[in-house]
Amino acid sequence: MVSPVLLIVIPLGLAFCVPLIGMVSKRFARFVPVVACLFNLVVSVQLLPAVLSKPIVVDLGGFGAPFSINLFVGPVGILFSLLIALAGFVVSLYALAYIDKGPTTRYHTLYLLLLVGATGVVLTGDVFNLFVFFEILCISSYVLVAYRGDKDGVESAVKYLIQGALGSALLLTGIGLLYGLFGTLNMAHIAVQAGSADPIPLFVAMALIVVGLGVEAAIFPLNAWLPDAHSSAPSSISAILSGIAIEVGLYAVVRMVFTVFGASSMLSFLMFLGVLTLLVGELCAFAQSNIKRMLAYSSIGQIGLIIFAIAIATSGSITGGFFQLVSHTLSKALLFLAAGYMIYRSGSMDISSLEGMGKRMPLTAFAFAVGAFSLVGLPPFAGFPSKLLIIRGALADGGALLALLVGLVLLGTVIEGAYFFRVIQTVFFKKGDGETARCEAPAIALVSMFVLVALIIVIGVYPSLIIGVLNSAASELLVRADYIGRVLG
Amino acid sequence: MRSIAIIILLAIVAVGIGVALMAIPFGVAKTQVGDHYTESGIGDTGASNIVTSVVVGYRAFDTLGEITILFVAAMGLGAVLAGGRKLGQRRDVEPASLILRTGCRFLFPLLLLFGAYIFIHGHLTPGGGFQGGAVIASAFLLVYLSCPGRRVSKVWSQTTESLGALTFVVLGLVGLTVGGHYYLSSFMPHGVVNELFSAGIIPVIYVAIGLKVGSDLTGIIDGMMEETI
Amino acid sequence: MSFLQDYVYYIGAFGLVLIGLFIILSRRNLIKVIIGLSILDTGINLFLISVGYISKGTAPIFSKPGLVAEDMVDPVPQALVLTSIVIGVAVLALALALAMRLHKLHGTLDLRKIGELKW
Amino acid sequence: MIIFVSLLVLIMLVAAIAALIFRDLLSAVIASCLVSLLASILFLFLQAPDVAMAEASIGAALITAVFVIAIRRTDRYEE
Amino acid sequence: MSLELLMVVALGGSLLTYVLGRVSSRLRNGFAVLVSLALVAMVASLYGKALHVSYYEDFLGMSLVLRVSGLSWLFAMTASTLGCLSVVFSLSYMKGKERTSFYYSMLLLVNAAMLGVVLSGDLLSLFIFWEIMSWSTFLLISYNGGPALAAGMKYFVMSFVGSLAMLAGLLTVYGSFGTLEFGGVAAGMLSASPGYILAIFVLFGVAFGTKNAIWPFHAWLPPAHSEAPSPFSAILSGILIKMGVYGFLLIIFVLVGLRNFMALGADGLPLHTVLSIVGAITILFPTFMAIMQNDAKKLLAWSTVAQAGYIILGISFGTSLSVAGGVFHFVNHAVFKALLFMVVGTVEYRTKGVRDLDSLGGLIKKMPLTFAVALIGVCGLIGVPLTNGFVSKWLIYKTLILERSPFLALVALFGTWGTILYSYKFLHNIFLGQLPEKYKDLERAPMTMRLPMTVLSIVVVLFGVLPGIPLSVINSIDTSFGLKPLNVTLWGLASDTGALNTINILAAVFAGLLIVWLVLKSGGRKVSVDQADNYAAGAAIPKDKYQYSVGFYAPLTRMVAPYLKDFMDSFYMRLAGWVGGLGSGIRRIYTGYVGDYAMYIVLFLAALIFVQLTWSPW
Repeated sequence: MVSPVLLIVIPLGLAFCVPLIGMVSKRFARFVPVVACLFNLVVSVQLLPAVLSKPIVVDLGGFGAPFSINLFVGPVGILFSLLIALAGFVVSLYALAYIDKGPTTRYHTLYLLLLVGATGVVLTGDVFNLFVFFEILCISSYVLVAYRGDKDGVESAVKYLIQGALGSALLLTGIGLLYGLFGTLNMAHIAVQAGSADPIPLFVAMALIVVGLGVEAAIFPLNAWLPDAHSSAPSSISAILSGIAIEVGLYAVVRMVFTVFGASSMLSFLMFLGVLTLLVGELCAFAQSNIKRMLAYSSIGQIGLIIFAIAIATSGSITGGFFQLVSHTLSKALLFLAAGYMIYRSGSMDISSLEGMGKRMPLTAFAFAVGAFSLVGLPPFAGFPSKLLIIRGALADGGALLALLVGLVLLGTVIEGAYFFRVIQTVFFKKGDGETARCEAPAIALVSMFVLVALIIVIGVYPSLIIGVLNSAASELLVRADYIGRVLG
Repeated sequence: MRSIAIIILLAIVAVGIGVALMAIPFGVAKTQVGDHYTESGIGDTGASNIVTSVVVGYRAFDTLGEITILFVAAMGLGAVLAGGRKLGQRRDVEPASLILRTGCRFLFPLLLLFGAYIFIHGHLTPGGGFQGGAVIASAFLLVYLSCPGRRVSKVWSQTTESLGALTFVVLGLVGLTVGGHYYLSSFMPHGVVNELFSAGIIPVIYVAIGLKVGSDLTGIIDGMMEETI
Repeated sequence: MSFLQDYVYYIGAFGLVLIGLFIILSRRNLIKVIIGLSILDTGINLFLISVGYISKGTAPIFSKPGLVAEDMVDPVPQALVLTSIVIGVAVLALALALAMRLHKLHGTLDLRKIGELKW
Repeated sequence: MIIFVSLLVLIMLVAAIAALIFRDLLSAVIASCLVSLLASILFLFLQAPDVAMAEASIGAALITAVFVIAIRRTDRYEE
Repeated sequence: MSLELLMVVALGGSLLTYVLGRVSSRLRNGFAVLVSLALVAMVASLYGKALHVSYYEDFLGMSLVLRVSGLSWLFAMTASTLGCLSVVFSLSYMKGKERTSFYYSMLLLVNAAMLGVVLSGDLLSLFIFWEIMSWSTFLLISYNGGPALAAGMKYFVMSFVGSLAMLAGLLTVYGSFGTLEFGGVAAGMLSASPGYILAIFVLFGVAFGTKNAIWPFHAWLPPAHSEAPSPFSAILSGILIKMGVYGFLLIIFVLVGLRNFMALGADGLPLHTVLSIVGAITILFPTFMAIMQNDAKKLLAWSTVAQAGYIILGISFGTSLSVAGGVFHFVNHAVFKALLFMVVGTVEYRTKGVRDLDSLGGLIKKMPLTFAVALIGVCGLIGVPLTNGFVSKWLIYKTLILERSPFLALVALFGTWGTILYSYKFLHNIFLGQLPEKYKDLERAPMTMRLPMTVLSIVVVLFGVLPGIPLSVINSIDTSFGLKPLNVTLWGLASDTGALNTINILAAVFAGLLIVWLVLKSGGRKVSVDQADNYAAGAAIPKDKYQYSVGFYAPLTRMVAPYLKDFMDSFYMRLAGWVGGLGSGIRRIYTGYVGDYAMYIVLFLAALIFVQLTWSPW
């Protein structure tokens, strides 16, 4: 069996190779991320059955559990790494055609490193190691946001960087407090001791860590960087930021709250926060006229929904949360990719400039529509089972408070439906003035979009394909003792 | 008004952290992991500098991530500044005074040597790849300051960067296949403690790191200097 | 005196952290904010190192015979801080590069005036 | 000893506040460089020579150089 | 005939239609007609069968079931027939328009989704098809662009609110009973508490009521019906909104059970009374709205809302007579309203998109057949004897009288008077009066339009003369609900409280006609003079001065208009405005100054710490 560490190391090594290859041939360097993501995809799929039967703990260096850094490859980790590899693969295909200007070799290197950082965050079992990989993820996304070097891009990158650096600083302070309290950095080792620790210092450490990670996870009110960054980045990067980066941040928050701290008392607060994030995101998106900003705010809303679902902390709702995460990654990536070429062709990010795109680029517009339908949660697309699972999980509890929150969530969904369908109307049914010539996106970009379309429909119709992974992921989060036992032996 | 609000907020945060610090008394050993490192660090890795054995041994994976971050920063700096640069157009700054130039020419090899010394002896004395790399970068900084026209070859610095990082990755992979089947396991003989050629893969990695960090930081300075406004 | 003995490093460390935060929150100039980040980083590093300190400990290096492992200060925070310093320099360098680009594009570093992306 | 350390900490904090106050960015950078240098001395007192070296060479020297370059390319004074 | 095959044909046909459209439009048209015909045949062959298949064993732990019962057969049959006729009608209506492949494929998809809704055997697959129906309908409504966009948006938002309420309801049901199959749910409902049933009923009622456009959820319907392409308006008005009726029937009689349903609600104000009052409001207010409309399709749309009120009124009484009346009225309304929308579509097609009642007129001379079918349709709508509307309205009136609800009966009667007014306006302003000059060269409707209209008008008369045909089917539905069976004869209904026999009416009508003919015959010879043969001050009056169509019912309109504001609609619009305003307000927190953003981060941290230190809730 292959070692899961290859999921991180091989793409990392390839990323280091990209500049060297780029010196020889720039055209060739473009394909390295594709190869790396494909490799990760294959390895993740290969690891999947083994991981589902028993999580793999990888000891890096071979010094024994709390002493060396370890990777914990459980269902959650493998789910995320699959998702990262998949989204990364699709987006790197898209970027082959889309990224045609500027320092392309650097783009592909940084893109690959971003994915490595994300994979590292989700697989690691060590708090500080998580911080390190988190920084890889963040720093490469700062750069990629500014990749175009235009006014908006640099401005939003600077803002993103300041907020991200502030978050990282808080995170590091929190890790320092944790180390001071427990004298260890291994998640499982901390988790064992967390129960018996002094509650106040533990809470302060947790607050620092959750706030620090929450900046990347775009929890309200820490998400002010997101609309700027997602809207000014190149669309391929927006897709990855929206589809992967914030989800990974969310993963980190969830892992900390659930596994490391076991803070079940925080969950109801997180639930409220999730609903608040959802409503703020959807309301702001509703008032947007810039398509990418709208999509960015919608990501905030979706993250809120995922937080809400996971914070309910029943097996059903966490499964729903993870399902929503999967469907959000696929759909939002698709939306950004499709919007990317529509913006590229029309030359403006204003929604009204997309009029008539349904005729000028029908396939791209179709892909956009599928993404929007799925995100709104309409059958038979992937967003439907996830919404179903979340609401089923929330209502199964039967509490009046949860029912109220579900009502608010549904309200948010209605708002989301309204603004997405407004865009669909604009794209398909408004007669654009002037240009009517066909200008379809290039073939390779269409291939990448239609891979996502196919996945969205297949998952929407056969949710049982992934439900097994999601269920074990939910139980991994819920059963802390398993995690601890597996790592510490 | 704003300042007052900020002060109030920071005061709350300070109180919170202060309360938390009550549980972390200063100067008292509280660690379980650190004790193990100091006690068996030499046995496990063969480095007499325990910090080095932690950085490149126990927590080598962190270090791999760390050099990646530096790589990202150097790469990204180039990407960010590339947008504003027109090739072949450099500022013609009058060269620095003769004294400065001569002094730099004299100091430059010495600094390089010093940096190399630091990272080669990382497992024995304080210092290591990062410190050594920084010293090397400051050597280049001196050159840049004294002779603004001179530049390090992009190809070479890029190659050093990539190869240094690749060495790290590949060494880890070798460890995965031969030594104990752990990624980054110390598969080379530890040798005699406190000798230069000891501590298994640590010196090798530190040399790679030193070169890589040196060229990374040089690249960063280079990028900043080269930016034409 | 014993108060100083116990807390002076913590005070120094969190003093830096708070001053750094204050700079980030209150200053409008981007370079100043980046200076704030650098001070914040330094403060956190100092805090991490003081967490690992053991009274009357020695540096964790077996440089001469007669050193005992029990007396050594904790090496882990030192390793972490090494990493953190390098991360800090990476972020700061990137931030400064972005600041230079920003200045070129917007003609100012006043963050209040750089607010085209909003709402 | 502790008095000396306290003095260093005091100077360090004063330098940090100076960095906060100075309108001249170059002076502010020098002040923050001083902060780093003093921190690296404190690292030495805390028995962390490795870190002290790193902080001195990277935190104090290189970062300051990068700051100075950046300030030369942009505005020197805070508005 | 297996149900899965039927669904596969329906859904696959829609998909394939689009693909074929890429190849050749002629092929596609043929294929679309073929698919819709095949569906009619397949549904017809299901008559009287009781099938039950589980087509998807494990959808997130729930099994999806298709089944057919008498009720669903009736709805499926109506849906597929209307779908087929509408496809045929579209053949010429859509000629030369753009994006026709998309149109046909969506039309068939709506059709398939409706079949899916009525053939579903569990709530989840009902919901899935319901949603597919909603979004495909949205796409079709928006198809015309321009004002249709706002209409589509309104439709989508309201219907989405409804379906989400339904989702919440069905998941609550799943949470308590662990199954979503109708049988299991019904069994669970037997022992459920009234409060619980009421909550479920309200959640589902919002969904069904929105689709059925009963007051106060009607606001989407008038714009949607008037802006959609006319063949689709026929489907929309004829069958799609009746999915709400299906839903009500399902939840009242199949899931909750009549006995439970009648016991719901407060003591003085039981739920079924509330429902019938809502039905009455839905009759009264839209009727007057319809009278005031000057847009032919808007008029029909408001009339649809009003007629939906009759259906709800019928169902809410829960006696075998009233349910039969409601269900029969649904069938009838589907037939004549689809017919009328097709009439407007024909007119629109020939006059190049004119449907403003003020500027039409006199088309009887150009399109006699269209006028004839319109007359039949209008008679059905009013409920003139020997048309189908008469029978169903008779059943409803009879219920109201038997149940001693004079007030509701008065409202229903009032509604009928109003119906007469707007129906006449409709008929007159389009077909009677003067033919405007510009329509001199109008041709008669093309074959593919006349065919479906003729079929529908024949059905109107057939069901009016021989109500026993549909009533026997409806009677079997009644019995399957556990109601007392009616004594249905081919010519009507026999019961001890009063019988309906269309033979008598037929005889009376023929006798009346004979008398009228005799009277006319016996009168003196008439000289027919051209209407324009007319002078004022020595000059011929221009023909267009004789336009009677302008300002029809102007005095009445002046009288009632100030009191008849669709305040629910303006409420919804204001709500949407508030939401937009709220969004614009909230997004101001993203000020663009990064110092503020950093402040939020520290503020959040400080708030967490402060709360914990002060109250320590966590």
